[in-house]
Amino acid sequence: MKGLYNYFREIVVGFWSIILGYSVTLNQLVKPIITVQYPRVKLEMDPAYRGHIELTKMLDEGHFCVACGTCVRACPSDVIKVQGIKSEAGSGKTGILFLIDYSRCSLCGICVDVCPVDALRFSMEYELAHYSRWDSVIDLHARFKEQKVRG
Amino acid sequence: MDSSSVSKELVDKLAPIEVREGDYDRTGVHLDLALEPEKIRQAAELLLEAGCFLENLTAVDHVSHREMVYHFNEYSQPFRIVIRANLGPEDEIESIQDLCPAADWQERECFEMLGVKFTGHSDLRRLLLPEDADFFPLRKDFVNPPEAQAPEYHQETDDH
Amino acid sequence: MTINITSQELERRISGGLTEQTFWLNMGPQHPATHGVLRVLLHLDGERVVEAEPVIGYIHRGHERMGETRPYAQFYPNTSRMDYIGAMTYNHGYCAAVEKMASIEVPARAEYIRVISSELNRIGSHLLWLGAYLMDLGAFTPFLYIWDDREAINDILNKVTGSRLTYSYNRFGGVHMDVDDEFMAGCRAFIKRMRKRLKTYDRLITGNIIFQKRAKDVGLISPEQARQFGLSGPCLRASGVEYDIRKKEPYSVYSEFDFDIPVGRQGDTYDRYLVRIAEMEQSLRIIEQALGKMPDGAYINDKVPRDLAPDPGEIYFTFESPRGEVGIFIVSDGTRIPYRMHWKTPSYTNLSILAETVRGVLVADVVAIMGSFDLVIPEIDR
Amino acid sequence: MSPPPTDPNFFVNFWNQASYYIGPELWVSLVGLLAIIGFVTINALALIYGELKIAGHIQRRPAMMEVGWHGFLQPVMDAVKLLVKELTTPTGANRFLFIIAPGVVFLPVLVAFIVIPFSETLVVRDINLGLLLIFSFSALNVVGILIAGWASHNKYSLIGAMRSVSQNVAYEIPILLSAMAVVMMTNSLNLNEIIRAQDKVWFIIYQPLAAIIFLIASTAETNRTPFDIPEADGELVAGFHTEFSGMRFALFFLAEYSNMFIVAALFAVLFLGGWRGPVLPGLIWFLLKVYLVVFVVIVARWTFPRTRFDQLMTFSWKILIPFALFNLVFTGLIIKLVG
Repeated sequence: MKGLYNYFREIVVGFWSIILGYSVTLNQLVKPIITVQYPRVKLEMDPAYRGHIELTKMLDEGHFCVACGTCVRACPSDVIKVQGIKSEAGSGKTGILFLIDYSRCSLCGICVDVCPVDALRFSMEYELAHYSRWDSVIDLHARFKEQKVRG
Repeated sequence: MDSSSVSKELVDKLAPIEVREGDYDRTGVHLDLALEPEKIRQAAELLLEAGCFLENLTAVDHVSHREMVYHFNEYSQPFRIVIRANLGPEDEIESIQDLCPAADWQERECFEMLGVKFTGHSDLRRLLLPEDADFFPLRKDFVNPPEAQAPEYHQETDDH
Repeated sequence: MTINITSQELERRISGGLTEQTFWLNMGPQHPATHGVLRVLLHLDGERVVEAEPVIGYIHRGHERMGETRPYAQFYPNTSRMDYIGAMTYNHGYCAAVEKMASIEVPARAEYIRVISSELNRIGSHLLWLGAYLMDLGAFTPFLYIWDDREAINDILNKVTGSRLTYSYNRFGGVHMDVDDEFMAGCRAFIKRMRKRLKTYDRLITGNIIFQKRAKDVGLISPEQARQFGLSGPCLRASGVEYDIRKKEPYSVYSEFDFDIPVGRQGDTYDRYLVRIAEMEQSLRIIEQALGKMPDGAYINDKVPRDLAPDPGEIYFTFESPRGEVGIFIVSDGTRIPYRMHWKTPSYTNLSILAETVRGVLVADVVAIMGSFDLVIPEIDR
Repeated sequence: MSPPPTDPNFFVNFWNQASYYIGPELWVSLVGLLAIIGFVTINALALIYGELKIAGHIQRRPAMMEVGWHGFLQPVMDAVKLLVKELTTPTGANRFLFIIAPGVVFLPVLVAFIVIPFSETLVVRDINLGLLLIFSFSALNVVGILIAGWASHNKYSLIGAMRSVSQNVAYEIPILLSAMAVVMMTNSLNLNEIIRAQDKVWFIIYQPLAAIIFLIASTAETNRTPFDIPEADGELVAGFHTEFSGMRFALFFLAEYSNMFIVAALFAVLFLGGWRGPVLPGLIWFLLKVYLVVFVVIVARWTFPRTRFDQLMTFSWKILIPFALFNLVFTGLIIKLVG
């Protein structure tokens, strides 16, 4: 008798759960869409977003990098290559080459943390697909100049 | 059985080489026992019977010898007991796989990474590494093979 | 116990035809249900499993070796890559372990921020599990609903961490960036939204007759078995063992919050589902309390040296990731590079019980059971 | 060897003679066949579009939007893509069976369309055994699936095929039993007759239980989620059609969506009064009803998890068939008492 009761109970409860399921999906069916069509519509990146690194700008449109190499040593994945020359003033160096290999970067941000002169910051770049490995090597100085031209 | 009484029994029965009260706030261990490798199995048996579970099993390569480290813990009242044993030159120790299935895969991993041979293990094949691997990558004398080195940074490795 | 034959023999059997009563089926490493590169060899009699053997190691990257060749801070990004779904909890745990080792003070505010972000991450991980599990069972739609909620979590975390998956947000001695009122308001709004959504999931999934039939009494794990195999996390708690590192060995500031450890009754996949759903509710509770109690002050300890070199000694630190208990075993020899680093990850031990659990069940149940363990393959292979 | 026909009127005569023997039915059949092939294709494209759009909106996303207005031409582009794809045959497969399998699955579907009354007059052959013809030919479908799974030389395919066979055997019975209740009320297997019998009340009012059983069982018969265990993408990769590519795969697809249309059409005929309805012409009413049923089936796919194989069998043998039998007996009793 109990078995028979359970048999019918299961049918009724199961049927009701099916109706409930329908109610959820049909309810969602008439609600507005929440996705965006990516290449056509692009979302605003959050200011905190951490893309690959780039050089920060000084007031007089120069960069801060002194090619001390702290970031090179701190980087877990050997992403950074830096070269500098003795600056004309006589004291210290100025960076002339700053290469990053983005494909190996894990975006940990240690380089930004350790930089003694705050020469680095995170960029807002996120579309970084490329065809060759060489394309992932970015010359930050060239990028810096380009940005200056664009203003 | 309470874990403190187990620890007493352990100390009484096995006569450890060294007993240390662990500094829990710094090392996360309540009791630290150094044993002879032959007594490890007996100790594990005692602990498992008392309701402990095997938390972790690994080895440390001290270049001159390998040291086995077992962490046991308890569900009701955390009491972490670490038992350790210095292995001889053959790197052999008795398996505890049949006592505790949790040790099965951990022993296999320990074997392939550090070359510790677990005698009595029913299926001591390599687990994470390729089956034909003939090296022990977590030993201190292991050198990365040249093909495992990352490609030189500024080299142009254009694929097309 | 396990199938004690060589791989060549296995390959021969897999490629063999259907000439015998039983046959070998190769599930994975590319298979819709294995979520990554896990391979399970199934020895089938019709649709019943006679034996099963998981084959792992396809993406073994040697994190332990990496940990032994680079300084503590440089290994830190790796922790996100072990369990990319619960990356924040791994970041948190690793930082807490190293801080404990090197006796670094962490400001209270930083600890609260860490707890909030870890719990948000835990909810995100459980949500992703929910979607993937339902997809294993053949329901595709919940998978996209959970992305909606996960997106809300990611947006909140993105505002402070600047990243959406591998956060690298914690630093030794604190966190990378302070949180603002916008973050707090976002969290509060999320709690409200999530509680409503959990009700929707309840209507859509929990009571559904097909789901119940699929999940109940499948993949039973007794508490004794769970102990033998060293299970942890929701898989252990579903078997009725009340064991949660956050409660039993509280790290960070977890001891200051009031929350329950949800446990299951009989340890089937349905219990694992219920435990995870209940855990999401508990995580919401923790976040709510942490938001209320959030102290002012510094968010990072400035006095942490750049090159950490803890005193010689060793540590075994455990923390609760969304999948269970993670153990970090670090041996220091006093230099800036760890002498030995070992990670005991929960998915690794949880997977080891699979062969035992799936014996005698149907192929469809193998998928359901495997899904209910919440396996993250990079965490298994490390 | 006889010389070739020199009579310039040979072909005309031949045609006249053939028409004499076969009658104007030949014209109807030929035109009907072409119309059916056209309709099957368009129906499948429309259903694919509808299904993807409904799925998308259930999941709060717009689904395809790129080709044509709101992605309207996407199914066409997919069809073109499938047409130009390479036809692969796996090593070790039984080539002959592998090649004919999609045809065996697809052709019975075409036959079933012959007797479906789209409106009172719009039916290719209005035969007396229409219902029986549809049932018998849709049962052939499973032979094709078994051949496909067997010939693929793939264990996943074979498991899928085996599941499909046992599923079809189990679910034919409740379908027939529930349809039989309607047939008992109308005393006819002619679909148009059945519709005519519903001039006052639709049979869904008289036979709600049979309607529900028929809907569930026919969903299972067409291998749709939650009963799609022969395909079961989470377990069996893609089940019996794992190894099929290009047009062969497209034929399985066409068959699936056409089958969906057929069972929905049967449901509309048996329980919703077919082409009956006020104001609008019969064809519109018929299609409206059919696509309403299809909509219910599609939403089910995007709502529920998949049932397990043994539970599916249990469900049929322990719940559907007893209830259908009970319904049949009950109907007979009422007819005897009232009529």
